[in-house]
Formats: sequence, C-alpha cells, structure tokens
Amino acid sequence: MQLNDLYKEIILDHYESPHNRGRPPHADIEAEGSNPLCGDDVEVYVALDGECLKEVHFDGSGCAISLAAASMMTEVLQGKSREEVRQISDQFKAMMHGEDVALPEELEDLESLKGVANFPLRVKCALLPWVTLEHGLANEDAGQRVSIEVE
Amino acid sequence: MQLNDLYKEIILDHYESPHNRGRPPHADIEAEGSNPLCGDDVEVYVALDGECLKEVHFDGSGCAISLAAASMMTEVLQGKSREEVRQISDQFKAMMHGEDVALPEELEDLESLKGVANFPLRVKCALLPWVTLEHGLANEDAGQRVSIEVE
Amino acid sequence: MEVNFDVHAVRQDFPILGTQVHGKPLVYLDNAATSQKPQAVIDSLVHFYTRYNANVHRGIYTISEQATAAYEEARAKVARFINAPSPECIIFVRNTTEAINLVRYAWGSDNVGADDEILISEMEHHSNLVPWQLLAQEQGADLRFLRVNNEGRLMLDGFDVLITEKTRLIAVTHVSNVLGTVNPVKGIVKKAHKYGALVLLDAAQSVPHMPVDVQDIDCDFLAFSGHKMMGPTGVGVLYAKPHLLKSMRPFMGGGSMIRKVMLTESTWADVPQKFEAGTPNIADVIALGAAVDYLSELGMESVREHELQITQYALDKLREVSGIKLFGPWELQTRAGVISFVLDGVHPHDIAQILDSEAVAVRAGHHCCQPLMRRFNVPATARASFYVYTTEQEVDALVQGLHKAQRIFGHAVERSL
Amino acid sequence: MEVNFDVHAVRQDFPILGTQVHGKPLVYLDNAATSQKPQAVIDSLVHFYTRYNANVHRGIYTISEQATAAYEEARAKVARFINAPSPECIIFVRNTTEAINLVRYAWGSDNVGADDEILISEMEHHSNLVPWQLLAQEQGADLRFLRVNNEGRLMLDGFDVLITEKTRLIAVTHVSNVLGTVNPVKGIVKKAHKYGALVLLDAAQSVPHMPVDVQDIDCDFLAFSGHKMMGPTGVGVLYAKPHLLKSMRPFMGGGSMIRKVMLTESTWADVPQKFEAGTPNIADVIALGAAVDYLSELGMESVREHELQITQYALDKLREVSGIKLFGPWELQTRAGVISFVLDGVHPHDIAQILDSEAVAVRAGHHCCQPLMRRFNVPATARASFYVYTTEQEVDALVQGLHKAQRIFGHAVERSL
Ligand SMILES: Cc1ncc(COP(=O)(O)O)c(C=O)c1O
Ligand SMILES: Cc1ncc(COP(=O)(O)O)c(C=O)c1O
Repeated sequence: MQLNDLYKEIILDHYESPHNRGRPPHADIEAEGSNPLCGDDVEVYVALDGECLKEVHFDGSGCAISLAAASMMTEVLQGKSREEVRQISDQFKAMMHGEDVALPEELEDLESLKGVANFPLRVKCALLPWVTLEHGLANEDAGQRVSIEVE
Repeated sequence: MQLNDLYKEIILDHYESPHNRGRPPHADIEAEGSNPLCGDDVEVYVALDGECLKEVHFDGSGCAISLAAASMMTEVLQGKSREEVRQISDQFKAMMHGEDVALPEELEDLESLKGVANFPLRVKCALLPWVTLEHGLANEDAGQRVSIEVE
Repeated sequence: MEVNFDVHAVRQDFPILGTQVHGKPLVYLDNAATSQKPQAVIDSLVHFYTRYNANVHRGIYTISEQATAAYEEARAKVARFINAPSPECIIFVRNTTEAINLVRYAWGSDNVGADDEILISEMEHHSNLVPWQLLAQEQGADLRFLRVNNEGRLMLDGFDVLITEKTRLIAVTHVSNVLGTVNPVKGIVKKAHKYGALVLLDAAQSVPHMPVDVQDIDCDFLAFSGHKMMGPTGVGVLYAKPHLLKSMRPFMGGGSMIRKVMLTESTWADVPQKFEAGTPNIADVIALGAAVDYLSELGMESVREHELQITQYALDKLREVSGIKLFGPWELQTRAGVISFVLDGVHPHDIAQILDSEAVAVRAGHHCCQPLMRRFNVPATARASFYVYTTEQEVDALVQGLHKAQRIFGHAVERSL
Repeated sequence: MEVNFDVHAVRQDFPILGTQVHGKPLVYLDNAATSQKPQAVIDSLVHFYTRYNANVHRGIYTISEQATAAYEEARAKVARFINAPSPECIIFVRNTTEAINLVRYAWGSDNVGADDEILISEMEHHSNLVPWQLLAQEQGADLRFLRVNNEGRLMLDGFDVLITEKTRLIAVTHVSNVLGTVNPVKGIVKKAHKYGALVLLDAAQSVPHMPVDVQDIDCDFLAFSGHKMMGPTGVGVLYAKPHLLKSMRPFMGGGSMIRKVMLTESTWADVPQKFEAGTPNIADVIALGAAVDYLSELGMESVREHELQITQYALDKLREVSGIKLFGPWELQTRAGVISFVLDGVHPHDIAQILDSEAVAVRAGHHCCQPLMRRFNVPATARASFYVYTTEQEVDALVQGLHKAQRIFGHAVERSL
C-alpha cells in the first residue's frame, strides 16, 4: 500500500485544476459514461477534423482518479488521429492491467496513473473516460449523444 | 445407544408374527396412514359395536417398530370403548414423547415400546398406526376409506 | 440503561480485531456490510466439521441425529431471539435478499394482482426494492413510494394518501443502512393492517443491533441476515406468521420440501421444511445459533445502548471536521450506529482509500441505495458503521484519517491557488 | 489406471474420521448424502473469519479486496475443475437444488411454453423432478419420462420416441444417487441438440467423484453441490453456457445483481453477478475453492479409480450376504460408488439402526427418489456410498453389521418357528 503511488501530485493537480473541462459549444461526438456502482459520471466531447480529434473536452463528477484520468486523456489526445488514439488507448489499458508499457515522452502524464494498477478497485475509475471515448467513436454514426454503463 | 431398548424380544415377536394382521371381511372404519418419507404404510380396520371397537385389524408394510406397534395396538384395543381408546392413545403418545407414564398391567406389551422414545427418528414409526386409527375414528362419517400422510 | 459488558473484554472474543493492516491495528467500521465473528461462532463451525458433520433429516445414525438436533435447536434459538411464536415460523435462507425474494415468489405471485399496489420507501436497500419492481412489472401492479425528508425520515404524513384498499403489501426497512434512521414500524404495521395490507420488514440492520419482538411489532414478514449479526456468511432468516407460511406456494422444489412425490405431481411437507429445499446450510445455521447465544449473553438492550453511546461520540467528533456533511436524523434515540457523510473536495472513494492506508475500513459508494443517493443529490457517500466492539479510539482513528485525507487533497488545493 | 494416493494417508486429513461413535471408530458410508471435510477446508474457513472477513465487491479497503480476490479466485478454480470456458459461467448458489430451480425460474419461464415438452427420467432425485413438475404445471407443458430397466439403466431405445421438436429441455442425472448408474450423457446431449433441446445435467453425484468436462460433454446447464465434494454446506454451483446466462432473466432481485436502479425499474449487472443477489456465502465459497484444490491434488482420475476398486470389493462382499438384493448396474465401469440394497426380513430402517450401533453410518429411505422406489417396488432401500477415504476394512464392518442385523432378526424368526 503506497498511497503516494495513487495520489501523485500531478494527479491531484489535474483533479483540482482539470484541463479541457466543460461542455464545448460545438462537438461532433458526445458520449457519456457512467459507473452506477461508484456513482462516477463522465461526459466526453470531441470535435473532429477529418481523421483527427481536433478538440477533446470532458465534464462530469467522480473521484480524483477518474477526473484526473479524464483531464489527462483530453490533453494527450488533442489533435491525434483516430489510429493514434486507438494505440494510446490500448497502451493505457495495458498499463492499467499491470503490463509494463513504455510510453513515449509526450504521454508521460499518463504514466503518473501507473500506480493505479496496484489498486484493482480503482482501475475502472481510471478507465472510465477512455471507455466512454471509445464508445463515442464507435458510435459516431448515431448522430446523437450515446451513453455506456460500466462496472 | 442401547439397541436392546429398541429391539426387545417382544417387539421382534410381534414383527415376525403379527397379531390381527390382514384385511378382515367386514370393517366399519378403514383408514390408511403412510409416512412417505420412510415408505411406511399402515392400514387399520375397525369393526364397531356401538361405543366399542369390537375388532381391530391392520395390514401394511414398514419397519419392525411400526409393524410391531400396529400389532400391539390392535391387540390392546380389542373391545375397548372409544373413550378408553382415547385415553390409551394419549398415554402411548406421552410415552413416546419421553414422559414417564404408568401403564396398567393389561397394556404392558405397549410398555415394551418405551425405549423407542430414545430414538427420536423412530418415534414416528411407533406412532403411525395410532395416528392412522385416530384419523379413521375422527372421520367415521366419511363412510369410506380415509387416508392420512404423516412425516 | 446501562451497558452490561466491557467493550475491551468483548474485543478479545473477536480474533480478527487483533490483526493488523499495513502494520496498523485494523479499525473495522463497515459493520453494516457485514460483522466480525466471535471465537464461539468459529468454534461452532470447526466443531461441526470435525465432530458430527452429516446431512440432516432422516439419517438413522448418530451423527446425523446430532446434526439434525443442532440444526433444529438453532431454529428454536432464532425464534426465541425475535420472540417468534414458534420455531416453525423461521425459514432459513441464504441472506436477507433471498428472504425477500421468497416472499415475492411464494406469496406475491398469488396475492398481488393487476392494479394492486405495493408500497415501499425511497430509502430501501436494492434488496427490498428490485424484487417488488419485478413483481409489479410481472403482475401489472403499482409500486408506490413513501418519500424521505431532508433529515432522513420517512414522510409519514403522505401515508394516508399513499395507502389504499388496493395496497397488498408495505415493504419497508426497519433501520436504514445509509441514514441510520430507525423507522416507526409499529405504527406503520397498525395502519397497514387497518387497510388489510400486510407488512414486510427488512430487519437486516435492526435484528443485529437492538431488541426486536415480532409479536409486539406484529409484522407479517421479517427478513434478516446472519452474517450481519456475528453469524457466518450464507444464512439468512425469513420470519412469517404461521398462517401465511401455510397458505403460500412453495418457492423452490426438491428434496426435503416434499411429502409424497409421484411422477407428475407432488404434495408438500409441513412448514418450515416446505420452504427449505435441498440440503440446507447446516454448519452455518448451527453457527448462527452460536451467534444468537453470544448476542443474548451480551443482552440486546446493552448492545443497543453501547451503539447509542458510540454513535453519539462519533457524531460529536465528526461534526467538528470542517467541510463535512452528515446525513440522517439529528435525534439520537431514533437512529442506529450508521453514519453516512461527504467531505468537501474529497470524493468518498478517495476518503475510503486514504482511510484504508490508516487501516480504517469504511464503505464508500451508493450502499445499494441508488434512489436514496439521488434523493440527496450525491453520487455516493462514505459510511462508518459500528458494533459492540467499536471503541472511541477507533472513532478517533476515523477522524484522524479524515484529516489526513484533507491534508492530501488540501495540499493540492493550496498549490492550485 | 492407478490410484496415486494412499487412502490411509488421505484419512489423516479428515479429522472426523478419527472420532468414535458408541466407543467404536466411525465408519462413514453416507457420502452420497454429504461428504466429510479435510482439514484444509476447515482451515480455510477459520483463516477467513480470523484474518480477512469482509463483504466482497466494492469495498475500498484491504480486507474487502482480499475477500473479493479470494472469492473470485474460487470461481476460477471451480471453472477450471469442470473445464468451463470461463469463470463467468459459474454461478454460486446454495446447493444443487437451488441451481436447478434457478434454471426453472430464470430460463424455464421464458423458454418452455404451453404444449412444449420437458424430458426427464424415472431415476431423478426430487430436486431434478419437482422443479420441472412445477414448471410444467405453470406453463401447461408436458413432462415426459425416460424409463429405467431392471438393471437400473435408462432405457434409451425409448429416446427417439420421447424426444420431439417440442422438447425444450432434457434434465437428467449424470450419476444416480440410488443405483450408482453412470448415464451416457454425452450421447444424450448429442441427440438432444439435434432436436434443438437443451440439456441440464444433475451432476451432484458425478463432479465429486470423477473427472467431468463440461465442454467435452457439451451440456447446456450443469448443477452440483459443494458439500458432497469436501466443501462446506451452503454452496452449490450452476454452470451454464455463457450465451444462455446472458439471455436469461434474473432469478432474485437485490444488491450486487444490478447496474442502475431507478425507483420503478433497473438494469442488470453482467453475469455472473446478475445471478448472485445479496451478500454471497463468501467464506464457504472460498472454502469450496480449497476443496477443489484438495481434490485436484489427489487427481480426479485417481479418485474415480479408488472408488471403482472399493465398489468392486464391496459388491463382491455384499453378494455373499444371504438374502440380500443389490440394485444397480452389474458392470463396474458404468457405475459409481453407491450401492443400494434390501435384506430379506429386515426393513432398511432397522438395518440402518443396527449398523449405527456398530458406528457404521448408512442411509435408509427413499433417498429423495420416490418414483424410483415405486419403479423397483420397494418402500425404501439401505444405501452405502463411498469416497476417497473409504477402506476395505470399512466395507467389512458394513458386512459384519448386516450379519448382526440378521442375527437379531433371525433369532426372532427362529423363535417363531
Ligand atoms: C443426484 C442428486 N441430485 C440432487 C441432489 C440434491 O443436492 P442438494 O441437497 O445439495 O441440493 C442430490 C443429493 O442429495 C443428488 O444425489
Ligand atoms: C437494510 C438492508 N437490507 C438488505 C440488505 C441485504 O442483505 P444481504 O446482502 O445479506 O442479503 C442489507 C445489507 O446489505 C441491508 O443493509
């Protein structure tokens, strides 16, 4: 039990001063993800530019881990192509499942969540924004806000 | 565990050579009692003479205790009045529930079943013919064979 | 009232309370989820499995007779504990949840019809809510709700509007597992019976913590869990009035619950066997009997009094924590040893996580009461819940843990200024 | 095949086998009713209650995480034990009986309609008979029966007549708890699937005693009890194919089985949680995991082989008893370690009673198989059933006990001549 593994300064920073938080005036994709068991709710908003995610925002309520993860996610994904998003998402998930993943330098903020893997019950908190984003991208054609519930 | 308390010679005698066994040509009351859990089946036949049980017979299949109890019951009840039957039945039941009952000499055969009270699971075997008889007497007006299931 | 036991002596009976977590003594404050077990209960299990483990009922050999006698003796103990009129009113199931579902299937299907009404409350545990949702949907019946006020009490002024001639059942919790509210169930039963409605009490949080007398309350059904009252996991109890049990259809079919089985139809055993199909949870039922003995020895009046005292102490200490919001009734006498709270700027999950680093075990989440969370407009709460072995020092450890959480999170706040 | 364990060493692991009854060493031959428990299983219970007793799922503190991990690890162990494709196919219930009733309620109500057919056999335990009687009555479906021949085998020539396009389910026992017959379930499953019928196997008497591979058998549902396989009382298992579990409605409503709960409706958790409402029998599930470890260590091939050997020995010895009638298949390879018998002139109850005076525990009665008793025209049988710890000396004690019974009753016969 190293509490410091979990509540790193950078995580608390994101929690207290989240980046890209709030519903933007325009979004091509809107997805909401909730974990009813925890009461965590996250909304993800994406403005597209062709194959790229031009802007990513989030909103919602939850614990430090899920909100910090959402804040970091929006930050690292700005301007990334769908293919890059998929790759980063896969790497992040692998990291959360305890795999030893070497993230490129530009993703080092994400690295700070590595310690979450040691707290099995909190892994789903960190994954919630990512799962929500994936769901939004997968249902882009829906033309409306989609939602997913996770456990 | 005194096995001899249970399998007294007199009980085995009644089991091997039951008295008043077999369906009589005439009966005013016919009742069958079964313990489906044990597979014991007893039929009781009574020929009445006013307030008296002129003849009591039984038939059926079961363990040594239930058949010996049936045989003894038919014997001690021959010619008894309904009121006497009720009294003896109550005394017998009390004895089976472990109460210290002083039976009159003419009922001493019944006394041999006293040890059954020490074997809780066998008590219902000894009671089956008595319960069946009671049920028959209580439903005399039915004008037909009645049946009862006990546990 | 006085507490007739010494909490430090009592703690010696619970081996787990001597253990450590992260090198610190365990402070177990999640008793509403499940309680710890005294040595006597653990010994009962070991004794059963090493001395007379056998299937019950109909085994004509010594250890089976011993097992049967002990099993039925446990039934009698439980009956006496809640002052049931006879052991036959006690059905052993797995937990409170199964007890309530049994009533749904075996009583509900035949007694709640289209347009009939079931009245429950907004503070029910999912286990006393979802079964009635399902029954209502199945039968086309109406599910109605007693509301909860800001203090966490049932709004009983609404009662006379909500209950009608069509109300078949009122299913309500005796004590809220989130708010600690002790509901005035005797009055509810009285009113219900006037309208011909039956009352099911979810007693999961009352029977373990205070004297409960089913004949005095006059409820028709009562459900509780052994594991919350020092018994092992895997045993729950349904109490019901005898005439109801007699008239109800069976729930599960199988061994032991039958009398005579033909190929295409069967007759049923008498109650309680009619509702205990298959091999029961013999060892755990007997151990629940040991738990009942242990609680009776302490005395339920004393148990209740100790919990009132510790709750008062905790309320006083917690109120001093800045930025805390406490839920539940303000008046001590109508609340139990359950305190839910939220803390400004620290999510309940993070509270629980940080408390765990101090070996303090509390629960964070919706506590199986999602509608109640919505009622109070919170996604989750943290909850501390007490039992006979809870000490003031443990409450102090909780409060210190909350300060630690505030330090960790407050630090971030400062830096972000 | 060889037996890879030493039965006398194995016996040391079972503390109850060192005890005495009426001053004589216990000879426990009622393993089909319930098995004895090794020290490792008892230790698992004690360890849980003294070290990490906590409610599972969603508790963000150390002992709750430990309890959750151990609980889910037990699920994985059970899955591997029967070669289930994944742990999610394993639902923990109380016993075989509940597993079958779960299928009746959660699958049967939606999948068996008026005039549909359910095919079972004459040798079913009440637990695999009564639920289908009730379902058939409720839905207006037809219950049909595979008959049993004089040797105690299913008459499978009748199969093609009995199964039709309307057959929705074939529910049949893998091993008969009275006759010891091992039914050819793989062939039955194959035929059933041709007609689009599902197959439920009652594996209460097979999983504890022989290797069982659900993927190889390809059954759709499989039910068994932990207490018959060295586990504690109070845990049973339902295995079902994943797509079935996904499509089935919930059985009991309550905590843990939900995802989102609104006042009047709810959504369900994923399997297996969808079918595990309320606090599970945590300690006993974990201890069942320990039982599975113990059995796996012995090796199920060896377990089966030991039982074949002891059954052969017992059949040989029992056949020498005058006036005895043995039931069940003559060929060893298709029978299990269960021997039912009757004795001329001594009722099964009296046999059991006299054996008990010699500390030999056998069962006497209908063994929850009343229709089968009728089929063989006996009110009851005596039954001896074996397990890994059964020795030839114990079989000898049984035979000597039967001689004692004959002496006691024969004496009476003599005198009455
Ligand atoms: C073949 C068979 N099916 C079902 C059962 C019922 O098992 P349980 O009583 O554990 O539910 C048994 C055991 O009694 C059995 O032998
Ligand atoms: C008020 C209340 N009702 C029902 C339950 C459900 O109990 P169990 O999980 O033992 O079925 C609980 C406990 O979680 C509870 O607190």
